[in-house]
Amino acid sequence: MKKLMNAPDAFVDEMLDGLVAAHPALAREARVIRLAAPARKGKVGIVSGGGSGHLPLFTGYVGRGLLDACAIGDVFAGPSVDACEQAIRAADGGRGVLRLYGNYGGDRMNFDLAGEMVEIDDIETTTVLGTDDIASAAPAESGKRRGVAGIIYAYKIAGAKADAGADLAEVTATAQAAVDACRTIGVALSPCQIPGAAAPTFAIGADEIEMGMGIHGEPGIWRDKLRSADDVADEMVKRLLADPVKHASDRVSVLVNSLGATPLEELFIVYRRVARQLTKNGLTIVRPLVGHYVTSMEMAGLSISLIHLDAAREALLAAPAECPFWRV
Amino acid sequence: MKKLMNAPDAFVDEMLDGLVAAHPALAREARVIRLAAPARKGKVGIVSGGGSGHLPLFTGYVGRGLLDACAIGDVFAGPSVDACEQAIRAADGGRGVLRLYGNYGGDRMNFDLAGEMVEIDDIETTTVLGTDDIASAAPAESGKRRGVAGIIYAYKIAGAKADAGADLAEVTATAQAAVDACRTIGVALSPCQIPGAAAPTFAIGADEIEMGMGIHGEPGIWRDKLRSADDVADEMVKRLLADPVKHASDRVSVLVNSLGATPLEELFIVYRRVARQLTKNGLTIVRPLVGHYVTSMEMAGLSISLIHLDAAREALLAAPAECPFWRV
Amino acid sequence: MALDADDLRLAADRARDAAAAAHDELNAADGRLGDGDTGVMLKRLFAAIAEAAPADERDVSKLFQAFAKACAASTGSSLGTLVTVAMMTLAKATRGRETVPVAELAGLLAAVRDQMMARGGAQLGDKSVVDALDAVARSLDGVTDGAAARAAARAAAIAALDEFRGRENRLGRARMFGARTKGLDDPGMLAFARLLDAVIV
Amino acid sequence: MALDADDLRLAADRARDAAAAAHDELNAADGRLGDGDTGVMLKRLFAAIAEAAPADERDVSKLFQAFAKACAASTGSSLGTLVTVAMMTLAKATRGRETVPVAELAGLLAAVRDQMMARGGAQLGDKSVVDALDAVARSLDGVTDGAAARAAARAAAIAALDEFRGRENRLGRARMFGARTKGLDDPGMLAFARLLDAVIV
Ligand SMILES: Nc1ncnc2c1ncn2[C@@H]1O[C@H](COP(=O)(O)OP(=O)(O)O)[C@@H](O)[C@H]1O
Ligand SMILES: Nc1ncnc2c1ncn2[C@@H]1O[C@H](COP(=O)(O)OP(=O)(O)O)[C@@H](O)[C@H]1O
Ligand SMILES: [Mg+2]
Ligand SMILES: [Mg+2]
Ligand SMILES: [Mg+2]
Ligand SMILES: [Mg+2]
Repeated sequence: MKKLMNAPDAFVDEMLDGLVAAHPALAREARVIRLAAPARKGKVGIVSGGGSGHLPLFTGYVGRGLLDACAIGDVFAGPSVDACEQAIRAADGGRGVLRLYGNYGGDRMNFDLAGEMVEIDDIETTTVLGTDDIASAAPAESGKRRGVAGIIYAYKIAGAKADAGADLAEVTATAQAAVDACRTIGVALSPCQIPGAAAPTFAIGADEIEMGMGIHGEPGIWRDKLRSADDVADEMVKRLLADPVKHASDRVSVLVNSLGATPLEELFIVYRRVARQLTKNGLTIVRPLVGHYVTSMEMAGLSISLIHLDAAREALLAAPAECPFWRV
Repeated sequence: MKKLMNAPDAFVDEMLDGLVAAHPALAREARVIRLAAPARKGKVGIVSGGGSGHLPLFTGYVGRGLLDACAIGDVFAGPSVDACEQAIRAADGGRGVLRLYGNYGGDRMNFDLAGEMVEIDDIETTTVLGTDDIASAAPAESGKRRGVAGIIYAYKIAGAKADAGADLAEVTATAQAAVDACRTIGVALSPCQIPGAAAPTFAIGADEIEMGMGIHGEPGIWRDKLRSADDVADEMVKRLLADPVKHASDRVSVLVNSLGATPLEELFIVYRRVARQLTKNGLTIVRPLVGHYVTSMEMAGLSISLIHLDAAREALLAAPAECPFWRV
Repeated sequence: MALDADDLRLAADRARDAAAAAHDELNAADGRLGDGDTGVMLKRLFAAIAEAAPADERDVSKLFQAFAKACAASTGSSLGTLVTVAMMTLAKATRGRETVPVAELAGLLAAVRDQMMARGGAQLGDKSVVDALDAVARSLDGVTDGAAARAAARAAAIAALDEFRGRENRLGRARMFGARTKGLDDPGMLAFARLLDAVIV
Repeated sequence: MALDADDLRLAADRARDAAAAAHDELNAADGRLGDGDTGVMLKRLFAAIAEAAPADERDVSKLFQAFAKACAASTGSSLGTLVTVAMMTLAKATRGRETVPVAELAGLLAAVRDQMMARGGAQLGDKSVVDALDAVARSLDGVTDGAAARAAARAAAIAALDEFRGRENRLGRARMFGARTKGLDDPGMLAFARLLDAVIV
């Protein structure tokens, strides 16, 4: 697993430098990426964060109608407490800040600690955790599920709500409802390697696929010989549809997301089948997304995220937004 | 090299089905992707085409202010004469059609034959060939150079010119000037595999990099042990700047493009250095592009394209445009 | 001696089988100095050609037209397009004819060669399918007998391979490999030899 | 017997060296049931902690505060943040003090354990660093002598590893590996044992 990089220790900082150099709408403060323009007064702020190595997640979703700031850690390691605190402060426009990030132990502790630190300055914060990965816990324990690619739907929907002037409680409820309505499952075909690490994050046979594997190589549901794209897509859709959702709708958006090395060609082959199966199940697809939205560097594989839309969520999904990697 | 696909023979058709299913602004007719809306009367049409396996190229650049239609072949094989003809007809709005594609033998013959076939119906056509890959021939033989990632600048600039109502001669001259002002060089770290092929397109050592390799694995300038990102970027920039350009400018745009498996993180690390070196050389960077713009499926590596901008080209680059993978 | 529509249909079937049989060999040859797809492309192309042959047609030109149409629809590779060019050239040159005398083959192949050069920009000596065609066209000069034509053509195609093997490719992708192409057969020349061998059994 | 600021500075240096020495072992342990970064993270973290120790400070709480600050700036991993929590807890509990009697260690470690559980949501028995802390805290109950404390703590940390090795991890990433974690040391518990061993030399 070759990398075009300099010192492994410089990987994240050099990457962030490049990101803001290429995207002048973003600014960097240590391990925080925020909108270059100061926080909009009177708008509820939204921050996210997590480990590096998932671009466009997390920092690539800072933009108008999406995130206001993002705390970013080393590759696959959570952001520091300081970074979380800084991000919250950067996002604060006086009406409170929603912390919207994936359900990982370290990240939760750090964002919680950071939230306590900004309380001193009367910055009100709330938390919504991305918990969309259905392979990471049974429906009964859905609160234990990891957050993966589906979180970008929550970014977009909550971001539009905040952009429209809603208050912190409303933005928080909207984000929570988006998370609740969203399900993701992934498959992995090959691992990635953390810069400087001696070996890839996991080993997998040259002809194997793992269903349900997590974006850091967390073990999945089964591992077996690679199957056809249609078979894989069918099983993924079946698992997504079988997972109970409180307010299911017949209008959905779907994200077919590359984990890194899997090219667009394969995503479209899979999307074709996914669209057919969803339609067969009586669902109407709205604003599908196919591409590299949440990756694990050079990992091969893909994830499928499905979000049920009520009228409000559908309108928020369609609202204008703009960040380096997504524009509506 | 695992692929999420069904039968190799169905790879391209299923991919195209998925592409148009996900992007309703595009329509498919056999091996042609065109705007779903009929060709705009009175606008010069622009068509491109080439082999599959390079998404977003070629078909992903069909859109307002870019391409009107695209003829697409099997993976790494040119489009058929019929597809080229169909694409030209689809793009025809009564003011002629520019054929704008990469300088590959088969593609050239096919587009030429297709051009003769539409002459019968008085569709006027012109040709501009992408020839940006400086590693593929010496400056003295620049007409023999292959077209690679830099062609998207020509799409954008010529597309904006056509959108503004220019005639065929003007659009053609604008495209040719864009090609003349653009230089690309690539490095490859790992190969890709054609669906159904027994082996990858080339072999390369686990610790090797090849400078100047082509997007189908055409041999490059040197092959050696992997070097640091900064060293690689420095050499690429040096080679780009050393290549003579007729109307050099101190305003340039630059595209740091992943060939597939190389993640955004590494692109930004390289961009950071490229930006520094260009600035050091007195150049001002306008609208840089960093991402997956022209790939070779799961190949690892990247290319850097540099285009010199005069005031007209800079304005055309900034003009509104919209396709599935690029929006201005 | 002359060829008619039935000969052409038979040739198309044989070419299809020969292309399928040579699939691996041609892919391997192209893999050494190109993108390794000559075999897969020709197999598909000649299957399409054989499929396209109209069963009851007597007009030789119409057969070549049908072949050309099938090519135009089903290939985009350099060699495939040269086959398209060949079929179009032959269709034009045989308009309204039901037979083609052996004595005309040399001229027809020379016309095909010239059209390929005009379309593809190859020069004689570049080590491409054009050189194989050239050698065979010249070998048929003045030959009127079927058996003699078969022997001459076969010998010329093999001789061309032998003659060019040690030289450098100066065309297309293979050009990039420079001196490394010395000692290797050009896949297009090899394909031509294999197909010829089958077609003229 | 009591600990003072110099003891803490020395402990910080030793922890730094121990974390560096255990780098590979901890990465490997974490690689078996997590993301393989425990070693690299702790090495970096304890280097930052040692670096942050104010040279002339006598107030033990101020030292812990400096450690906590360094942690908050330099780590985001679960275990790293638990170290941050530990330092913050210790800073609060020793406010204004220049010495900490050995007799208070049991209570301090128990407070750290409780804060970690409150923050991280671990239960006793989940097989995490919390279980190691719990064992050591309990082993120090009623111990007032330095040498006795060292012996008891060391023995307790090892005993905890032995006791938990055969059990399943029920927390974080490791939870996903289920029964496969039986027979493996939890990287956090292992790290705690290694650091403790060095710190209390
Ligand atoms: N411009 C050309 N003129 C003559 N022959 C050509 C030309 N380009 C390619 N060829 C022939 O085609 C062969 C390669 O065929 P193929 O592999 O099908 O094409 P591609 O390069 O498109 O993959 C070469 O070996 C050569 O003989
Ligand atoms: N919520 C938690 N509560 C207690 N201990 C935890 C918790 N999460 C992780 N740990 C401890 O941290 C160790 C893993 O540390 P590390 O590899 O640095 O974290 P990460 O999982 O973020 O990569 C585990 O072995 C466990 O002992
Ligand atoms: Mg970690
Ligand atoms: Mg080819
Ligand atoms: Mg080829
Ligand atoms: Mg870990």
